Amino acid sequence: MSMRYAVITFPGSNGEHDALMAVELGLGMPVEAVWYKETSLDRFDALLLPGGFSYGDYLRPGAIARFAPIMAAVEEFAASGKPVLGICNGFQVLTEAGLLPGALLRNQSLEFRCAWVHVRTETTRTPWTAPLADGEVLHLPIAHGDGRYFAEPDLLNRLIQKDQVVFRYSTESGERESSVNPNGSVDDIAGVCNSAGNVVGLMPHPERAYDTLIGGDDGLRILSSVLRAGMAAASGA
Amino acid sequence: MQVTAEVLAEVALTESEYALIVEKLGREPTPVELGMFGAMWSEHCGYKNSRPILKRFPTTGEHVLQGPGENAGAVDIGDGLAAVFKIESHNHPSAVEPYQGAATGVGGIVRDIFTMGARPTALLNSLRFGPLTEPRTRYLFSGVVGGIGGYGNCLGIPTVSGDIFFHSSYAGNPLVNAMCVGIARQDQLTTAEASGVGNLVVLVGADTGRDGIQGATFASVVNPEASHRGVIQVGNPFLEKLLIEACLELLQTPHVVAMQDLGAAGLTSSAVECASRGTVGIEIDVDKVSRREKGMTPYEVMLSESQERMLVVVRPEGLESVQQIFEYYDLHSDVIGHVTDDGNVRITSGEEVVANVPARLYTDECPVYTREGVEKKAVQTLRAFEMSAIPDVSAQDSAGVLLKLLKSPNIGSRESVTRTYDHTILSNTVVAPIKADAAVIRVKGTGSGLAVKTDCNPRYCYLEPFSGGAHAVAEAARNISCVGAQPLAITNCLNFGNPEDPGVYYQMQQAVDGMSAACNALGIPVISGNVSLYNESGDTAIFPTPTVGIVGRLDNVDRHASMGFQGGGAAILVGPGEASLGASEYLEEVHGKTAGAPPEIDLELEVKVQRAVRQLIADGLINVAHDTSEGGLAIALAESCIQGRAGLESDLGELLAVNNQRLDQTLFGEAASRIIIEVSRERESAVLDRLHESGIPIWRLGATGGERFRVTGILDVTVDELAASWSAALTSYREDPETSQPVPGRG
Amino acid sequence: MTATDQKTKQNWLVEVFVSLKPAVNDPQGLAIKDGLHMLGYDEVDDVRAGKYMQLHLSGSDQSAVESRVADMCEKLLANTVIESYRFTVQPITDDSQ
Amino acid sequence: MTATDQKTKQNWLVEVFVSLKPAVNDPQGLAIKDGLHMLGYDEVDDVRAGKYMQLHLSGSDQSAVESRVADMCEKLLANTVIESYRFTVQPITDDSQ
Ligand SMILES: Nc1ncnc2c1ncn2[C@@H]1O[C@H](COP(=O)(O)OP(=O)(O)O)[C@@H](O)[C@H]1O
Ligand SMILES: [Mg+2]
Repeated sequence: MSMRYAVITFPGSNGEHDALMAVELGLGMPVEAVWYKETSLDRFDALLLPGGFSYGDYLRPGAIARFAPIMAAVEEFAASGKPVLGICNGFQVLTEAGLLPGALLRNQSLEFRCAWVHVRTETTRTPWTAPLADGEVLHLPIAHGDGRYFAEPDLLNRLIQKDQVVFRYSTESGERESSVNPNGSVDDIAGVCNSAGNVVGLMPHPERAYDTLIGGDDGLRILSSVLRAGMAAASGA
Repeated sequence: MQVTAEVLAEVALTESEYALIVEKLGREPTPVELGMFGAMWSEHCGYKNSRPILKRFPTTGEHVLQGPGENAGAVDIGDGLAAVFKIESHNHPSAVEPYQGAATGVGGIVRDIFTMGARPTALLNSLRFGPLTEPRTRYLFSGVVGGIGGYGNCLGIPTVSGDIFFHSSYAGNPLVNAMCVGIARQDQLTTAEASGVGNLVVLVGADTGRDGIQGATFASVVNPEASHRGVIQVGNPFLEKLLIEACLELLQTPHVVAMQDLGAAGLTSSAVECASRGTVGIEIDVDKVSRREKGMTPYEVMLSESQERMLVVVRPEGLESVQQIFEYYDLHSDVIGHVTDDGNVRITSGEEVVANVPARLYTDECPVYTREGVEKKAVQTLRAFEMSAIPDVSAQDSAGVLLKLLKSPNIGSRESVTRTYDHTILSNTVVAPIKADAAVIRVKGTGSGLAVKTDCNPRYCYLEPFSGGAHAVAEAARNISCVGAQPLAITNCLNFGNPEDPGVYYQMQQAVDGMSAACNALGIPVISGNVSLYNESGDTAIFPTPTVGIVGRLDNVDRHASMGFQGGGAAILVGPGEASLGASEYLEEVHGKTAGAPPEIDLELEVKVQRAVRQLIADGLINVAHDTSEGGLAIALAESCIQGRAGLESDLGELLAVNNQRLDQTLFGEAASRIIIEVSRERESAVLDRLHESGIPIWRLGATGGERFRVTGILDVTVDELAASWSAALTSYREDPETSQPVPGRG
Repeated sequence: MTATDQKTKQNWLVEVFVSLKPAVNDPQGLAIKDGLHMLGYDEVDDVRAGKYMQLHLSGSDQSAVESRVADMCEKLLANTVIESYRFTVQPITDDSQ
Repeated sequence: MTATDQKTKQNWLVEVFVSLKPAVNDPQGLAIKDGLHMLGYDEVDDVRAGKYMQLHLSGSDQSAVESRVADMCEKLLANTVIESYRFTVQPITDDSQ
């Protein structure tokens, strides 16, 4: 089973390199960077929106990028049910674009925070988490200044009820504890999905965790999930 | 034109320098020419006080691909690749506006690296501040750290290493030195030599504003706040990221003849240097330069230090493809001139010629001052301080002293700083900041790795500059060896006070000689660097600070070491047993004395110790190593305990014996050429045999493991206690309402 | 844009103020308040931090400009999930320029 | 502070506007302008980005409040090396609270 990944690159993105490497070296899958001025994504099976500072994160992270020409194709891709993963700044772009619920605010500490954290898998209903075990804990790096997930109480309840919380910050053994929430996210949320489940956004960086030499390879568990999900779809068809 | 003292002060030229300009030109300079001379003949661009001293550095060696003279130096790292690196100061701008000063310092050094055709791959920062107890220091510190992170994080270049030191001599004049390491294919290394008459000069990037006019001049005078009149430069890392991608792509095409960043002295220095390196002329029409503001004069355009701009010399037939690449990245570019054959830098404003001077007058003919250095009596007196006047620490107090030192700003954890720097991006970071003496990054696709670090102990340099210079190089190299890498070359930033002061000039000469001696002994050439003088406030000069930035190579990046004890092995001290309290952190922190001579350094032994440890790591026999530096043996051991969350059960009887039974000297005395290693039980005898053979002194300190750091009969503390003190060093003032203070404008 | 349009257009200064909605926790505002207290300004009870933008633009009349700016705010200048905005519009006379 | 002081104090809403000085490079403003152009708002000629703060504080009279706030701006709220500020002060009546 082979899938072609796209890495959507905006001016100011800086995680595209890692995303390309993770897919190419970590998964051995074909992958291509797609510059924001392009308008078609027909040739791809999965999209990654990488981290970085699109448009300098000026105004609000992701605010300007969401209007980039490629975004119409991203919306179409998402609507067709194919898998889309927004990482860090990519997550911010997707919330700004309304493809994911909620918003990402300045870290509670007001500081940029670079660290390795643990996240607990809260749902396996998305193509990006399908092969994971419920509650599986992953070790991933974070590196962001605006990662505090926010949803108003009503929305938060809805997200929980509809199983749209994908990852929560946790201890190594999977306990929730406020001391390991690195940015003050509401309900320790590290990642969410849309109601269909095919669009996922998360603050940690799976694309920087594809090799034990650089600290771990848990990121591949996420990035490779769509391969299995894709296989199921292919065999089901 | 009326050349008054005021006009000369504006451009920081002396009357005799002005007379020299008139003589060389055979006429009076125009105002634009005078401004350009002021910038080019400043210390920052012209090195007029430091050139003769810099000549003393060894600059060649088997790995050197590019020595000093280009935008950055380059060394061979195998596989057809080069490591390209340089360090640069942004001290004066950071004293005025710490966030933007530091941010634009990072932006500047990164441009130096990709100008060479290298992809910027790692950033380092070497910082010096006054005491954290002062509100102004805390303002500068948080601003500078914020600026470094803000810029580097946005560019997506990991900031992986550095060093920080606090001392009152920096209170009014902090030091912000930024280093960048890039990786290039050797066959794609580029230079900044303009050539080819008729080739086009293209300016790309930000529009030009009145930013930092005369910044280079302003970096070359005492008291920057009073003399700085230009507009503070505000960096735009977003734009720089686009420039990096566009320029690296451009260099893949055959259209580019030369590339030069605009740094200090803006368009002036980049045009002059491009022309002078290529021994050609350049003509520029300032009217073609896109402006951010209305009404700018040719003088202002030529001397603006607006950030995020690059000068590219392009073959005319390639212009269209070059412009397409810029457009792809949304970059604005202007053709502002062309290469000529007369060797002159001719500046026009439309039809009018506003400056026309041979390029070499700005560069080669810059006056050089060789001065007389004389050591200050006061320093001699301090150095002669008798240690016997200091009472030894009692066994009972030793734990308290250890915890106090661990919590001191020069020793304690830098984690509160490094966690604000993205150090995992680019997925190369094998050994992260704090975890070891140097950071290790892998070189993708090769199996090899690079180790990087900056270093300098300014107290040593103050008390004995020759020794301090040698220590700076040796310690930097030792840090590299501690992770298992072979040091390849260094870059350096010479931060000193006013060179016209004989005491300061003496420091410079001696420090450079000391550095050179260590470079020669260790076989490490100097391939690039930067000079920052006039670092004074009031009439106090900073401690002499010849910062060393070093790059080493690991053949096999899997075989590396870090500092945390793993437990279940033996801790061994490799190197001399005798330490010295002279110039130590202990003497300053505990007894309030900056005194004594720095420890002696036996460069031959240094070479042997480093080689032996490197070899043990390369052969896979050990993977824990840590050198002893500020705070001495006890601090180094405590750090290894903290990092590995493992204790140590040790006996220091033998070491006490060689330290006159002085406990303070044994625990907290400092010495060169010392590395602590941890070796597993199975490998202990093999490792000891090897070390014995090499004739290096070794000392078995004890067994690692457990939850306590214990020295028989002397001290006993839990690793948790050690960690708690160490972790609080740079943040404890925040909890104290007396000393915590907010940062203006950054609420 | 036709020549007649051109003639009727004039320049406007628009000031946009964006603030976090009351329900959104504002650590920056808190930090500023703490900073002010540390400096001895104990009279400050509450601080909210937001954004301020000055736009220069051309438009034919006040209400047309207002409706365009409202659009800009809705689409880009504010994220209405977390922020609220208001703005003022004033013509720039030649003297004031 | 004595009980009598307390009585004469009242509450104020202070709005502080901080902007970069005119000659200072404003990358954020430039990016917002480009963003607006991307959305088709070509009429926007210039954008400058700044900060907006709302302070609630107590004070005895307008001029005393103004002088305190000017101090706060100089010391903390603005970085006067690159920024300028202005502010408005208005009493909060019980109705308006
Ligand atoms: N400003 C900084 N930025 C990044 N890393 C830093 C900085 N300062 C110190 N470090 C890291 O902290 C660790 C300890 O540094 P330092 O105290 O300078 O060590 P040493 O005493 O061996 O010179 C190293 O890993 C170093 O790279
Ligand atoms: Mg060290």
